Amino acid sequence: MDLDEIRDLLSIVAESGVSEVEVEEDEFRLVVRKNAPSVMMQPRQAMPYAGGYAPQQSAPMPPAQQQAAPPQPQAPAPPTAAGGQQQSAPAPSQETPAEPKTPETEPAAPAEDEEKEAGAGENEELVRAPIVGTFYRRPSPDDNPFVEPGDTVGQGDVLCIIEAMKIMNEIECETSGTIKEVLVEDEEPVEFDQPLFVVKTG
Amino acid sequence: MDLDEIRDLLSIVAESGVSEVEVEEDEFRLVVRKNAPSVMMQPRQAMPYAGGYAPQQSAPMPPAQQQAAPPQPQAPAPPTAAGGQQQSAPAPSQETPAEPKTPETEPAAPAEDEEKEAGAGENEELVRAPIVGTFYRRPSPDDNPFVEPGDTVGQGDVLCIIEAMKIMNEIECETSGTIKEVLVEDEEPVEFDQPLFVVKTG
Amino acid sequence: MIDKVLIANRGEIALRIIRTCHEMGLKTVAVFSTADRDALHVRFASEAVCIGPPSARESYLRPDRLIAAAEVTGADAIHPGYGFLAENAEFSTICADNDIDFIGPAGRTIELMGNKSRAKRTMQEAGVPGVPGSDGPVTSLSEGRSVADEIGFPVMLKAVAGGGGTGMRLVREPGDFEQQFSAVRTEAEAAFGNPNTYIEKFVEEPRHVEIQVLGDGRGNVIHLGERECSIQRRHQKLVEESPSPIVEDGLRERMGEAAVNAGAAVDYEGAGTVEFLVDADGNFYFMEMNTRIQVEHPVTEEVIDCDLVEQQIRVALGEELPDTTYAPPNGHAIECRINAENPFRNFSPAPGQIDTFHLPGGHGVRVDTHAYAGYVIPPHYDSMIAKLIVRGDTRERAITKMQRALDEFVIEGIDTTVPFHQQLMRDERFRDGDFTTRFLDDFELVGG
Amino acid sequence: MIDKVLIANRGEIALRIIRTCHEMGLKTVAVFSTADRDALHVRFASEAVCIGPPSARESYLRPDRLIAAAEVTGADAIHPGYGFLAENAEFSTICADNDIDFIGPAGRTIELMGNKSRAKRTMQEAGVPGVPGSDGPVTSLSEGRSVADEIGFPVMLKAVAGGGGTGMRLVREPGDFEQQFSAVRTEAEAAFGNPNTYIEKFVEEPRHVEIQVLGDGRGNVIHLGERECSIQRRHQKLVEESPSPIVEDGLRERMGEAAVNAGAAVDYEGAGTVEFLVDADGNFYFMEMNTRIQVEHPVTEEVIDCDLVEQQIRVALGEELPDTTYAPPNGHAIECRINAENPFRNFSPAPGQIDTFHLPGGHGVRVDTHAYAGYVIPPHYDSMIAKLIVRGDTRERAITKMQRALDEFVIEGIDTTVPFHQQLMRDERFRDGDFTTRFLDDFELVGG
Repeated sequence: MDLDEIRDLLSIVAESGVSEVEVEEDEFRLVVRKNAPSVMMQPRQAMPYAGGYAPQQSAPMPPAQQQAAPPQPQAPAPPTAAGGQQQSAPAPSQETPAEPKTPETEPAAPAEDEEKEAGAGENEELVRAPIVGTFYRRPSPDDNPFVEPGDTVGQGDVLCIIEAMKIMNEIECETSGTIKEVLVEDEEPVEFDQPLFVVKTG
Repeated sequence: MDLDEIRDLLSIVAESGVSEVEVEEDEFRLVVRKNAPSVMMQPRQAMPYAGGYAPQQSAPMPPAQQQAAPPQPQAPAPPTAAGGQQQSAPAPSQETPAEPKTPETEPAAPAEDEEKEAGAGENEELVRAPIVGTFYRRPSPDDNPFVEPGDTVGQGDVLCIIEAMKIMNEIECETSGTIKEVLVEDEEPVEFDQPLFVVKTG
Repeated sequence: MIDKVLIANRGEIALRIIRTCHEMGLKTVAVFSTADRDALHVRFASEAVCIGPPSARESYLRPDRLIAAAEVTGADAIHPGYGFLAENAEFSTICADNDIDFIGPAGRTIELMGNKSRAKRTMQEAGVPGVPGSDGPVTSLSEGRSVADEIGFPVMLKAVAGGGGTGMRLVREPGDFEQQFSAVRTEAEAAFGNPNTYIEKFVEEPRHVEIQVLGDGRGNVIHLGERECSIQRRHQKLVEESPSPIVEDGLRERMGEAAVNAGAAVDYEGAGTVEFLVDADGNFYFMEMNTRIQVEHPVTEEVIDCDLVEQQIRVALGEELPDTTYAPPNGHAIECRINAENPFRNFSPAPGQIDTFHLPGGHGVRVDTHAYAGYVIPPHYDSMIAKLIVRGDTRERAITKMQRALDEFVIEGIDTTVPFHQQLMRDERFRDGDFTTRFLDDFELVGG
Repeated sequence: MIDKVLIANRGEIALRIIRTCHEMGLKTVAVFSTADRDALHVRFASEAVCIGPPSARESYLRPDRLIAAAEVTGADAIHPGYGFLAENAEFSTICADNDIDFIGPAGRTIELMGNKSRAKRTMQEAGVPGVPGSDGPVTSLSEGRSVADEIGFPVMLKAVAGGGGTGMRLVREPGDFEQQFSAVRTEAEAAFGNPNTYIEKFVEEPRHVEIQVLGDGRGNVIHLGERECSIQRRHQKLVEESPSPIVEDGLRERMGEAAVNAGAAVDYEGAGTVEFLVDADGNFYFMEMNTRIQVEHPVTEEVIDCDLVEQQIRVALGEELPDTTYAPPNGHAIECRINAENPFRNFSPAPGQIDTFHLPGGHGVRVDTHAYAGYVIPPHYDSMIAKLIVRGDTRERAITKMQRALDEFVIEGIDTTVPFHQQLMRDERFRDGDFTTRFLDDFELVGG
């Protein structure tokens, strides 16, 4: 068995829900054990938005992200408060395929350093909201959007506006490439760090 | 397997979410264990006895037992209450090599069914206290002990007395074999299920 | 003198008794079955002794093993908690015979109160009436009629051999008595071959209201107000509160006096509860006396600001009762019993492992629990895993606080009765205090 | 009208404010940095908005981001909690400018109280004296002597340029004044090239005692008694209690009146705290006024039986103050701050993951915490992880209950200050109430 086969086996085990696998083949023997679900307070991965926030926020993280996250039961059911307040969350958002969030990798947050820019594929980058506010795709309601999927953008190009405290903040592109996807609807509120655009680079 | 392969294997394991991998190949064997920081209230494995109870009670379980036990941190430090009352436990008992306790395998206790008669080796059986009380090795203070290590015993032979509510309860042997070890000092209190003797059978 | 108390119980009540003992400077001994090896009462007691296998019959219900545990640990008192041997007269006597202080009344008092008809007669003699009725079956129409007139309409006619609704008739008006009386006799004769019928007062809109009493065994008895316990499912209390929304000051005084008389009549020692059925007109009838601490005692503690277990121990120590004048309740307290049961599946028990456990907190919120994240609820014992108690200035504010606390209570891994309580707290009739012991018969749970 | 409150804070105080808002039927918005994504206040609020990276300067301390979060969620009020922007005058003004109710006093009041010398002068004018002393440096012996005589001996001579003990002299007797005055001037001249020296009354055996006030912004101010906060380490409070063991009824009345005058002088709106230094003779001196809810507010809540955050919100809603007559404290409450710090290593911070977490419970025990089993304490913010508050009939019983509760508090995976509190509660001088603000300077921790 070579390393690639072992890698495949491990991912099969990880997904399978079993806790122990033992393979014996001629002179070769492989045993894989997975931890019993550890017990913890499951923090909610993302918060429900009563105010119509982007659905991207509310989905469980894809498996790739779970490695870096704090220990979780292996079949992560979205934790719910025993209360009713969670019910104010828009239910469909739980089912929407998600762009996971990537926290800013600033040195002060060692716990989060390891997370990758998941959600953006190879040669893709996410443009994230640097501030809280309301997202506008157009300079004014009658204008065309700053950018559309397929548009080529360069460093310094304005991608959108985020309004906060009545100030219109132009959000500029910090890379160059092609807009692949716009992740937020026009005039929706966005929070810090929320992915706004997928840009294909290189 | 060379160092590079091992390095690769380790990173595969690190990402996989499994907690233990064992590879055996010809003369080569590699075991990789990842510590899952499992989070739980660590119940104390055994209780401290202010009254000079048998030290066997207070040691952590040997690894063999841990599989069947509820999830535990993998390096079980004896949990301590944040308070001072634990300090009343005789400290040395924590260090004494232990006879682990085996709960009675009665059908009503499914969670504990899987535990083996650990602490007793092959062809050995533990004689356990069927009641709470004071353990006496002799019929009366001036007599010789009922049994000594090396003695051959048969079914129905009296092994000791446990006094409870002023009644002297003779504890009979339920198997036949040779007394290997006496686990409790004379006139010490014993609790239900506490191992009293190791009997070599067969 | 008491120096070390053995707690002959498990679960939250064992932990709760240990707390008070330690605050009083008393050492404690926990006992446990092999199924409770990981329980918190084992961890927090000064010492702990395994007394038997998981089956309660072979552990927590075995007086000999408990006494032996007390002997080997040198415990000089036993607190029985509630359930198990708490109302076992023989156990109280055995403790006394072994020079161990049983924290509760003497065996003869427990025995007397455990015998329903003797208890009812004793109470009657002390001026605490039970539900009025005929002294056994009545044989003639005229006798029946005079009994009915005496106890007052409406009355229930009950065939001695009847059961399950058969052989029972409600008679609201005196004019209907003759017809119904012969009808029920004929019916009973046909159904059971036995026409004998007795008469009992029909209690309209019954409430279960109980009075907490304390006695010192030397004739002094005080009461600490009432608890409203009408929210029951198959005679299992689910929610309790103090004060009761239907008990006015005057009624409280009358019921308190009756309960004190009841306790004095048997020279009561310790904490006890006199249970009454209260009808729509504020008449109350003795049901039974519980000679132990009740599950729901915290609601009294919160509105009276006292520690009832401490009072039990002080009485056992021979101390005087705290004060013989009753202080009116300060605010309003409610307790919800959080059970490991699925309320959407007919409250079927849901033992298992608790994965996540977050307790509600803040001013006026108390949780009595033996559970923790990682705790495995053993299937051998009852399903209660926590008591959530809140206190507010008014009943309305207590309900609001309870709603907030229930919303904040996170228990994952098992089903619990939290959703039931959340819906109950929203129910208009519950909020209005407008309910009887039959309330849950037609309470519809939504969702699940 | 307030319908939705944004809580511009994190940790236990954010959770605690959410609790009260929900009990009042108000919706809540939590804000959080990326380091607090898993925090309980995020989970329990009606909504939550990420406002920035872990650094507080870029998240919890950014008025623009908080206002934007309020705008996008439609929050009409902001509760600042304590710390962060709670005493930032500009933030209060920005809220007002953006038509958002700042739950706390107006910007000008915060600003006034934030300026020590202006605050002291304002208080002096309102008849609330600070520590007496010279108006700036005194230049001659005769001037110095007359100031010292006026304020009374003992006095402290302090070189303007001094610090760290140098250029400070305690003068107990008038006869020593001349010699010490010239000595300190000579010393200061030699050490700092500046002989200027001022004089301040030496407060003997100082206690830190603070009075809780509530004002409605229309001139009505009430007080809710005092909190004893002398148990401090490097000006960090570790234990607080109410009432103070040294404050008699008469002193409480005088301090309360002074605090009410202080609040009335600035037309105070909201909850505030007037801090006093109290000497051995019961003289008290204004130190400063905190224009926010205090960390230690629960001890007042427990003995007064009120919800101070609710009172803050009611005042913001324009409601009347609850009652202008002060009710004496009911019992005695103590708070221990449980920090993620190793008390045996000079209280060095110990962030990390909490593995095991069991909260103490029972009657009279309250825990305010945002921690849970599995919670990772972020290294970016303060180290307090829980406040353990108990109430008992007397101070002695409160201490006993605190000991029991500390013994029952299980936190594994990190170091905490629990062992420090356990030893403090056993200390004879602490138990006697015999301590000053310098108590911890020579408190020896055993073990570690």
